[in-house]
This record gives sequence, structure tokens and C-alpha cells, in this order.
Amino acid sequence: MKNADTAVSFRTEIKSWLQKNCPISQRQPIIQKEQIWGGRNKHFYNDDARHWFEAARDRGFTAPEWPARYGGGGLSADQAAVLREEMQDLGCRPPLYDQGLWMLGPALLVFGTEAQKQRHLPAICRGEIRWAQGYSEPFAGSDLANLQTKAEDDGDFFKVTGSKIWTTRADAADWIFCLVRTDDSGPKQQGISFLLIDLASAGVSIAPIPLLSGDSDFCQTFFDDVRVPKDNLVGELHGGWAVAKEVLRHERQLMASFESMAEKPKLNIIDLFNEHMGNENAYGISSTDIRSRLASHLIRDSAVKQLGNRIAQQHEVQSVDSRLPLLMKYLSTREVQHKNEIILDILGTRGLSLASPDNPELYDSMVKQWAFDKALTIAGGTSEIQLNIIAKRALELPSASTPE
Amino acid sequence: MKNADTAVSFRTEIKSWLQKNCPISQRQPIIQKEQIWGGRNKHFYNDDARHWFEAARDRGFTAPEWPARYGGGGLSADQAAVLREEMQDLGCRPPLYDQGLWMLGPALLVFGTEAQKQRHLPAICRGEIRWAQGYSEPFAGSDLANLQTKAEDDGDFFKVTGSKIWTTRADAADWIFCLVRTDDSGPKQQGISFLLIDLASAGVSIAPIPLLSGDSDFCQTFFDDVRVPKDNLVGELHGGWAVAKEVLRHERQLMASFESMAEKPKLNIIDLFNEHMGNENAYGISSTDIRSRLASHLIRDSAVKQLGNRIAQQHEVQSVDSRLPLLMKYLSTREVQHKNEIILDILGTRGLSLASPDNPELYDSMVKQWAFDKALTIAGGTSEIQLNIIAKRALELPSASTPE
Amino acid sequence: MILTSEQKLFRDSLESFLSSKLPIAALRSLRDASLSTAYDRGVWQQLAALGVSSITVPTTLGGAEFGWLAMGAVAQEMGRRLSPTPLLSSVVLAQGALINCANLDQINHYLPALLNGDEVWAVAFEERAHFSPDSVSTAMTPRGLSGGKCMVLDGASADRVLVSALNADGQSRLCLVKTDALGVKQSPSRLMDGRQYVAYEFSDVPESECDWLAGGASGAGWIQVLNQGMVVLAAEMLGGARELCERTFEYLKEREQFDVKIGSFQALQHRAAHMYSELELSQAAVDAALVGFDSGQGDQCAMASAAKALANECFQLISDEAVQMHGGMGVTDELDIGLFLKRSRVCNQLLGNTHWHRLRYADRAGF
Amino acid sequence: MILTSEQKLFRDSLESFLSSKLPIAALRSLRDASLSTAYDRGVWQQLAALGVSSITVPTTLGGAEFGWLAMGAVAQEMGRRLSPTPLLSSVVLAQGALINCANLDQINHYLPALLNGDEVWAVAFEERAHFSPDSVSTAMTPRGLSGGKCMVLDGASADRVLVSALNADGQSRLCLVKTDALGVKQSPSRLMDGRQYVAYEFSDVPESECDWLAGGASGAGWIQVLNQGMVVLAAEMLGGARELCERTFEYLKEREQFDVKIGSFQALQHRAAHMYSELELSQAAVDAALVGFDSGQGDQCAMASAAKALANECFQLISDEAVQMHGGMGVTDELDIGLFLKRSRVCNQLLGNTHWHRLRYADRAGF
Repeated sequence: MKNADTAVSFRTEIKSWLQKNCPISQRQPIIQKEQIWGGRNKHFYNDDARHWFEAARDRGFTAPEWPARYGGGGLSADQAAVLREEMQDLGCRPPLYDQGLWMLGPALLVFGTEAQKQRHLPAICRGEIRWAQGYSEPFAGSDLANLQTKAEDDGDFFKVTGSKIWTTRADAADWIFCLVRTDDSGPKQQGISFLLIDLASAGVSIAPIPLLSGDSDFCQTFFDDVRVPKDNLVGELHGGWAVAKEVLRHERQLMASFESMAEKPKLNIIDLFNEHMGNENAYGISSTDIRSRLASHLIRDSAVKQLGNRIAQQHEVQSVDSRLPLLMKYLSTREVQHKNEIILDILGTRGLSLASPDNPELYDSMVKQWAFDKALTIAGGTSEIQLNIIAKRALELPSASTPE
Repeated sequence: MKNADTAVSFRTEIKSWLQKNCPISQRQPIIQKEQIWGGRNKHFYNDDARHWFEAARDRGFTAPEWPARYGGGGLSADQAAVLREEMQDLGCRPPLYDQGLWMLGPALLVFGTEAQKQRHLPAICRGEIRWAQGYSEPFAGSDLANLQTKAEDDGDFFKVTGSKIWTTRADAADWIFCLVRTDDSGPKQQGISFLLIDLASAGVSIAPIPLLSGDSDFCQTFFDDVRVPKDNLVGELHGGWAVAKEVLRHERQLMASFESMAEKPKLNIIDLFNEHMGNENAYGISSTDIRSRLASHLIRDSAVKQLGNRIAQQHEVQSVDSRLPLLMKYLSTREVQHKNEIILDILGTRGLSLASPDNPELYDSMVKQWAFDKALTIAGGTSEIQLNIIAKRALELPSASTPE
Repeated sequence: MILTSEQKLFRDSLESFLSSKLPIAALRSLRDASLSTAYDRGVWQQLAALGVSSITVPTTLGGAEFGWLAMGAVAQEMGRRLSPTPLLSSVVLAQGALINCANLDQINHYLPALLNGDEVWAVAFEERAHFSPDSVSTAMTPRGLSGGKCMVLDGASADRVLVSALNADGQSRLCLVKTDALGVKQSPSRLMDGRQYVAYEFSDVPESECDWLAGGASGAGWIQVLNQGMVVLAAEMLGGARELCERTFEYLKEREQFDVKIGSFQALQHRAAHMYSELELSQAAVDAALVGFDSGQGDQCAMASAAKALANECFQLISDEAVQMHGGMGVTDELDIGLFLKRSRVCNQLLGNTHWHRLRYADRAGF
Repeated sequence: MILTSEQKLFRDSLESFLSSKLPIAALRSLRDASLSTAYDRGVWQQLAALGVSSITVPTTLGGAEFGWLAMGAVAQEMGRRLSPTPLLSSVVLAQGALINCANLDQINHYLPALLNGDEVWAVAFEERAHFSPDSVSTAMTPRGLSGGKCMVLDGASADRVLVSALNADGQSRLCLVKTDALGVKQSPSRLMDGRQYVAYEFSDVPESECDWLAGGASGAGWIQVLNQGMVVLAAEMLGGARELCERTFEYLKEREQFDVKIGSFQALQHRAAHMYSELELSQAAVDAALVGFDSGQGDQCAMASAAKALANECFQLISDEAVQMHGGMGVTDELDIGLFLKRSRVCNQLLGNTHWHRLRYADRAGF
């Protein structure tokens, strides 16, 4: 930061603002049902949540680095870092959860027209519209470019037909940003366009997908001759792949930091270990095995965070080793899965229920998290795709038509 | 076995023959320097070794299943199995070590002319000629068919030029069996021929390759216009690949059973553990880690043997699952390497020397074995090639020009 | 495993019965059934009629004496379909304990109803959240049998339950109690594998309701029953792992991405080959243990622990890989892959986790 | 790691010095040298003149105070070349112990000769075959200092040796002894990494020959010295691992098999990507620990153990993979790959194996 005095006074100001505006209840570890999601059907778990959301919204802190004219906080990267640190320090919950905020917004800032920015960004920052993402398709999977959902030219409109899968909570969202095929004559990464679609449009239907965790956070979204105004095209016609990559970059960052977004267990894993791993059986020292595995996980987990910090510091001094960010998703998602397996082993037969009347809710939610997190190494680019990318871009190994 | 009475009497006869002819000293776990290798420069460690070799040779038991007319024992598969079991039971050492015996002989029985069989097989069984194998080349590696050593037609002779690498103890061998290129106009697996070459021929030179273990069991063998009589061609001209595959099949079986051929440690790994893993340090229970890993190794090692037995039993009832033998080399070589790493960890700083005056020879030899066994997952078809083969032949996964 | 032609015939008939009566859909409907349902008792009676309850029972006791390899083959077929049956709970563990630990009068009295499927039993031997059969604090007091047991497989559907407990002399024995006896309280739950597990609370169950198994070798006999339970469970687990391998390898051959079958990607090929190697390696250990039960040769505890340790690791590896290789579809409840995944984690904890078995193996091997 | 421009300049000058004076060939010739040679002492004096012995020494004591990140960078460069120098033994451990555990008189007396390279020291703290710095039975008796130490790095080339021992009051302290003092016997050996390790036998070394380090915080100070030794060794190990990665990835790009570069095989690509991920993950932990030494922030023991545990696993993985991916050439002594492999296994045992560090980490983390 250029001026150390300014920096110090900015930090002091932020700290006191947070202390004043973020209620104590909003500084507890987040619980899924208390998350603040935006949208037309916005619902606050309690008044404190509403208060925190509204204060952050009015100050532009739902999107601290976005320009103020679009409803953001207008902070510099350095200032935003200070805000993040201070929020982390106090334990402030995110004031708004939204895929528009995390993924669409950053891409609109790069690729959107002025009209699109003015229309959509403030509504995102203010939590007025909740967004879903429409990338994957049943037959595409990792091969994203193989998408089949068609948008045909229909005068001032596109006519969209097809379906998108893994649209997170599309059943609760207002709009969806989609990749659609507008031309299938050339190579498949060409001829794709990026469209914004109002889910209230005629011809849209949505079906939840039951997961192995028993939840249905994901949906399949069907489009049957849905009319979408051409104003809703982001970027060039047939040029949606560039927009998509920008969004994907943000999604992968998101997946890498998924844990910090997710519900925090009420008991940390060390307390869990201490509570449950006594000398439980004839081979009582078998807790040594879990102890060693837990230590290994915590060591690796710290190292993942330290690697993340190193990348952030390199950004600050503008000397970025561009290979390092490629590693984050692969490493961090693996580690979350390791942790979950250790939790199952600590809990033993106490922890085998996804929902049971006599099992403390706490354990059930841990097991649900285990099941849910199985998707972390798949969604947002499988670990296999990540390894392909590392091999190609970081190690520059010769191509064998390895996909990414 | 058809006739149970015959079987019983055969077993009795074998047992008493072994007891009479195999001296007690030859029933101890084998030590490398006491192995009996054949050849013109045959050397016996002591008189017991000579006696055991000569008795086995005269009874045809150096090659129990080869026909008696070629110097073998003329035993049926069932009888040979009885012999193996009884030898194992008494702990009898192999009476002869030779690559001719293990690899060339079985291929000659299939592909050799009658004259070749009569000339070479008895000399092998009787330990008169020691053989080396000349397959690999510096630029071929796993891509065996890419070999460059040339054999040019020169009337009644071939003129051989090139070099072979990984020729095990070629410096101590009398003859070598080689793959050479006799035609390079077609696909590379064609145009290869299988030649037997007397290493005493003019133009042959041999240089040992120092290994990371500090030993030099392998050589590079150079051929400079070496004249080889055409009688020494095995199989069809340009048709050596078929012979090579037969040899390779035996080599892989050999690698899978390598451990039983190798020098046995004077201390088994369980005794080693008990001797060394006390409560050695502040985190004294850390021996639990090695205990668990050792148990895991022993469990897997038993299972590898049980899988081998299952394959053998299937052979007996002639209902072979042809996928199973493909797994043996991959699984068994990994397990040997696991064992070696556990040994290093048990020994701690006692076991870090390849040769040191104050380190008991016992530990040095274990560490040497660790270093040497690093080659097990490379030689005779790398583990990667084994996995390719399993994927293709056992699982029938679609080909992606995956080599084997 | 190499079966006799008789054993093969038996397995094949079982296979077709299970395919029609207990496909994976049976497990799915069980998930939504009331907690008191552990399995379809009518189907179980048909299975008993087919001989499933008498596979390893000596002919002298009215059994088929088909041997443990046949038992393993049946368990494997059930594992392939995640069939909810009381094979492990009522046959291998409870009936096994009756035969191994009871006196002849008791056997003659109770066995027929078990063999023909009229009765099903459970065994209550867990008091802690990690397998520890030697930790027994449930005891006969002057006021009756008291204590708590958890993780009783299929407990709420059982007519009687065998309880590991200290008898009046303080010896650890098995005590047979009717599940509707005075002082017996059951709390059933359905774990993530969809199966029923019950916590039992015994409060002063009168001595008159307790029939203590009193065979000569009841200690060693019970250990052997546990060994057999471990190996039959391991066989069932490998059935699941094998089914997953087959489904996953098929998927690799069918699914296209980037214009090629994903099974042509070498990284997936190597992982698939590794899965298959681990499967057959574990199968060899399980088969060896089954053969060991039939022959009585070898260290039965060591072989059982080897089998369960490998089955744990194998099923966990293969179910993880199956989910990952199926991609997004792998984490949905539409495919059955997730059902196997969840079953694998429950099986890991049942009858000893990997580390427990490794340490027991080490004990047996003398280090 | 993010170095200041001053630190970078220093590292770069070191790098070019090491490349010309201590390439891997230096280690190869050391292997064949007499057992009394641990490193080239002339080269070490040049390194000392370049400032290698004073990197982390406060300017008030005549040091450069360049910080631990710079020390890590130097260790990494030495690790890349397997450079035989007494950086770990004489600078990080011995000189570090002097500064951390001695009183000011002792520091002023001894430090200058160490800084300018005139003297080199060793530290003798191991009595067992597995790292256990708390096991100290060497002790000052009425007849003098007696006991045995093993695995003393570079011990036979040292002028003095710091011995962990019980003083006359039974307290565990460090005692400085000249290596040619009465009653000191050395048995050097060369381990498989080509480096010199010495067993010491102390038999009634007279009190007059013993100078006990007597600073205020000698207990905590010594633990911190060990932490620093662990992390500098970890940095050196990652230097080796990084060199192996680069060599292996180059080989994958050059070597052809089956008419294509072997680096185009996806199975190898994924393993290479995994190696690289593990390398950078471990590097992050090592850098964090180095930063921790400079800042004094954080649990120093926990960070040191995290760094060493990861470096152990990382170097072992990468050296195994490097050998395997180099195929037949990987197991020859012609390439340097095997030298790194052997170094990795020695480093694994030095200053604590993975499991030891995991358990220490758990202790610190409170579980």
C-alpha cells in the first residue's frame, strides 16, 4: 500500500464499521440454513441476518471490489484485502451468497455491455436477483464444449431448447446464465454463446436431482422453445467460450475456497477426536492410526492455505508464478475429502447415519457433508481435468490431445 | 492326479531322494554368493553345492519338466509340482541358476529346430553353458520393438552390429540370446529375428553398468561386425517377435516369483521388527505405525501368494481365468518394494549404509536389496506396461494406442 | 474361487432367485420402509427353503454341509445386489454361535426353526462405537440382565437376540433372550446403507428369560463365529466391489467425452487396472480364509483379519473410484453407485476397521 | 518463496558459486574419498567468506541478519546439487546452539572462528537408531564425561563437538568438547548418501575439557535449534525434489517410446502433475516455517514438524517416481537420479521421520 498512514486509518475505520454493523450472531460460524441468499424470494433467518445484509449492501460490501456505480464497494485490491482480513478476524459471515455475485458478475464486468452491467450488477449486489449457472449438460460432463442446448435465431429473440444439469438450486433462483449452441457447423468450442435467461420465462421447467447425500441441491433445468431477448447475449455471438472461461476461472477459485464458504461443523475435528477416541477396544492404540492421519490432514490443510497465501502475496508484489493457482483446486478438494473420511473413522458406528431420530443432528450433518463433498473433485472441473491442465500448462508436457 | 496311489508313491520316492541327495547346507535359505550358476567358468562355493548340483543334474532335476532326451527330468506337470512342493518343504536351494534354463529353454522347446534343441538344451540342463539375454537397447526401453541392433545377411552368416543393454551378468556368460533387426522396411515388430550368439566371437565386448545399489550385475554388450552362423537363427527369419514373446512370458513369471529366487535375509522381517522396534523415542508409540504397515505388507504378500496358488489350482482343473496371471508381476513387485521401505524404516539410522566397516553385513545386504529391487518395477516390462496390458486384455478397455 | 459343480449349481439358483426377488430396488424400498423392517421376511423364508440357512451346517444337524466357499459365493451374490437379508446376522453370527457355543440340547431345541426360516435371530455384541467384542459390561446381576448394546444388525426384526454378557460367575458368555421379553428395549435406526441397526437396552431382564449358551468351547467358539462373520462380510463386500468394477468398466467403454470413449484415457485405464488388481488380490485372501474354515488349516484369526482388512481397503478404493469415474452421475441417487459407496463405509466399521485387523494380524504373527 | 532483492542477489551469487565449485560431481568424488573427509574444507572457507555462515546471525554478533528465508534458499540450492557442506551440522545446528544456548562470553569467544570458517563444529545428540533427542544417557560422572552418540553429521571433520549430556546436576545440557580431547573416540562411516556420519564414544573425558553452554534458555533454545535444523533440512530436501522434478519432466519431454514422447502418456502426465502439486504444497509449508522463524509468530514446533513431515513424504514420492519414470536408466549410477533417491532415504531418518513429526504436530495441536 502506497501510504502507510492511509492504510492504517482505513483498517481502523473498517474495523469499527464492522463492529458496529455486524451483529454478534452474524460472527458465529455459518450454518447452512442461516446463509443469506438473495433473490425475489429472499428470506432472512432472523433480524440480525437482515440487518447485517442491509448494512453490507448499503456500503457496497456485498461486492467490495466492484465499482461503486454498479452497487459495489469501489475498493482497491489492497483495501478489499484489508476488509477480508478484518471480516475474518471478527468471524463475520458472508453478507450475501449468490452465484451471480461469485461468477456471473466478474465476467459481466469484463464482457458485458454498459447496459447489461447497469441492469444486472446492481441487482446482484443488492441481492435482488438470485442466479443459477447453466453450463453442464447430461451428455457433456467434463467435455463442456460438447453442449447441445440450442439457441435459434428468431428475430429479436433466441429460441432456446435443451436442458442443463447441475444447476445449483435452480428451483430457488430467478435467472440463469447459460452456454448455448448458436452454430454447429465448426469446431465445437466455436458456435457457443453466453445467454442470460429469466427462469420465469414460458417453457422453463426445473426438476431437482436427488444426491447420494439424500439432499437435492442440484436441479436439471429444461428449456422448451424458451424466447430470450437478444439483449441478453453476453459477449460476441458464437463467442461465448471466452466468457465461459472467465466464469469458470472464478468457479474454480470458488471450489478451492469452498470450505470457507461451507457450513462450519459445530465441533472442530480436533475436539471431535478428543471427545471420541479413547482407548476404545482391544487394540486400543488403534487411535494412533487416526491420530497420525488427522495430523497428516491438518498439516496438509495448513499447507494448502499457506500455498493460497503465497499466491495472494505474489499477487501483491506482482510477481506471480502462474503455475501455482492451477494446483489449488486439485489439492484443496482432495484435502476436504480426506478430512471427511477421518471424521467417519473417528465417529465409528456413531457416524453412519444420514438422518436418524436418535443420532445427534451434529453427526448426521457431518456425514451428509461427507456425501456431499464427494462432488468436490467432480464439479467445476474434475480432478482429472485439473491434472491435465497442470501437466499441460504448468509442466508443459507434450500434448496427447489431453482435454481440459 | 489320475492315480492316487502312484501319486503317493512318487511323492515318497522324491522325498527320500531329496533327503539323500540334497545336503543339509543346501537346504538353508539361499545366499547370493552361494548360488550355483552354470557355464564354462562354473564355480562351486563348496563341495556340498557341487554334490547337490551334480545329483540334480544327473536326475534331470535342473529342468524337471523338459524331456529326458534333452537332459531334463521328463516329469509331468503334476509330478513337477510334487517335486517343487517337496523341495520347498525341505527348503532345498535351486540346484542351478541360469537364464538359459529359465527363459531360452522353454522358447527353444517351442520354436527350436531339432538340431538346436539337441545342441543347446542338454548343455543348459547340465550347466555347461551360461546364457545371457539380449533384448533391451539403450534407445528402446519399454518399446522393445524399436530395437536397432542389425543383423545383415552375409552368406552363411549374419553380421551383427549394435549394442544390448541390461544383459544380466553378460560378463560371466558364455552365450547370449538376442533380438536383432533383419529388416527395417515394414512395421517395427516385423523384421526382427531371434539369434543365439557365442560371446567368445570376435567383435563382442562387454562393459558392466554400475547401479545405484553399488553393484554391477548388468552389462552393456557391444557387437561390432560379429559373424553369427545362420544355424543360430531361432524361429523364422524376421519372425523373432513370436519367440521373444514366449521368452518374455517366462521372464515375467520369473520376475513375479523373483523373491523366491533371491537371497533370503538371514533375519525375517518379523524378527527384525521385534529386535529393533522398542519404545525408541519420545513418541515411542510410533512403532505402531510401522507395525501397522508391516501387517499390511504381510497381509498383501500372503494374498499375492494365495492369488498365485489360485492360478495354479485353476491350471490343475483346467478352468483358467486368463486375466489373473496378468496381475501377478504388477502386484508382486510392488509388494517387494513395500517390504524394503518398511525394512529401512525399522532399521532407522542403522540401515542407511550400502557398505560400511562398522555396519553389520546383514543390514548392508538388506539396503543393497532395497536399492536393487527398485529395478523390479522396471525390468521385464515396467509396471506401466503391465497396467496397459491389464486394462486392454483383462478389462478390454478401448485402445488409445496404449503400448504393451 | 473354485467351486464344486454342486456348489456352482447352488450359487446359480441363488443368483437367479436374488435377481428376481432381491434386486437393488429392494434396498431402495427398504430405505423408505418403517424402521421396524430389516428385510422381507417372506423372501427370507423362501431363501431358507432354498437352503441358504443351512449351507455350512453339518448334515448331522440337518444342514447341507456345502462348505464355506459356497457361503462366500452366496454372500458375494448378495453383495452384488446389496440384498437386505439376515444372512450375516441370523445365519452366520447367531446360528453360528448356537452351533459353536451351545450344548446339544440347546442346538436340538432351537436350530430347526432357524434352518427353516421360521425364526430369525440377532446377535448383540457391541457396546462401543468402534468394534471391540472383548469389551463386555452387560451383566447378569441379582436383579437380572442389565446393560446396553449398540449396532445390532437387523435387531428389530429378530425373534430372539444372543447377548454377549457376563454371567453370574462373571464369565463372558452368550445369553439368548426373546426380543419381547420383560426389560428389553429396542431403538432401531436405519444407517446410510439403508439397513437396520438397533440399540438394545436391557434392564433387569429376569434370569428365567435368559438361556445361556453352555457348550464346552464357548470362548474359542465365539471367536471363530466372529472370524466367520468377518469373512462372510468381506465376501459380501467384494461382491459389491466386483459389481462396481463391472459397472464402472462398462461405463468407461460407453461414455464419450471429447469425442472418444473415456476408457481410452490412459490415466483412467491405469486406475481401472489397479482397481481390478486390488479386487482379485482381496478375493484371493477371502477365498483362502473360506477354504481355511472348511479345512480347519491355518491360523483362522489371522486369515480372517487379512480378509477383512483387504476387503475394507478394496471396497473403499473401488467405491471412491467408481463415484469419481462416473463423474456427476456418480453422486446422484439415480445410479446405484452411491448406494454401494455408503454400504462400503458401513461395512468398514462393522466387525473391525482396517487398522484393528492389521493389529490383530500382527498379534497373531508374533510382532 | 518471496525474497527481498538483497536476498535474491545473495542466493544468485551462491548459486553460481555452488555450480562451479560444488556440482554433483563433488559428491561423487566424496564417495570415494577417505572416511575422514566430510566435505572440502577450503571450499567451505570460501562459502563462509561469501557469508553462508552468518546468514541468520544478528548484526550485533557480526552476522548478516539476512533471515531464515535466505537460509532456506541457500539450503535449497545445496539440495539441488547434493552439495556436501557443513551448513546443517556446523552452522544451523552447532553455531545455532552456541547462539541460542550459550552465554555472551562463550558466544564472543567462539563465534568469530565459526563465522569466518576457521573452525567447523558438529553436534552429537543421537543415541538411538530413531530420532529421539530427549533420550540422553551420556553424562558427566565424577570421572568425566561418558557415553556414546551415533549419527553425528560431518563429525570426523569437526574441530569441536557439542554433546547433549547430563551435567553434574543431572540436567540435560550441551557440552562443548574438542574432538581431539582425551577420551574422545570417533568411528566415521559413509552412508548411502555419500555423506559422513560418525559414532562418538566418550570415555571419562576430563571436566577440564568440557565447556558447558550455559545461557538462560538453553532448554527451549535447543528445541528451537532442532526446529531450525528440521526446516533447513526440509528446504534442502525440497531442493533435491525440485531438481528431480525438473530433470524428470525434461526427460518426459525428450524420451521417445512407441514413436511418441513419453510425456504425452496421460498416466505419466497425471503422476507428474501430482508430483508437482506435492512439491509446491510442501514448499508452502517449508516457507511458512522459515517465515515463522523470522517473525517469531506461530507455533514454531508445529510449523517445523509440518515442514519436515511433508518434505519427507514429498522427497520420497518424487525420488521414487523419478527413478521409475527414468526407467532402466533411473537405476544406474550413470544418472544422478539414484543419488537423490539415496539422499532422500537418509534425510527421512535424520531429525525425525514422518510419523514422529505427525505425532509431535498432534501434541502441539492438542489432540
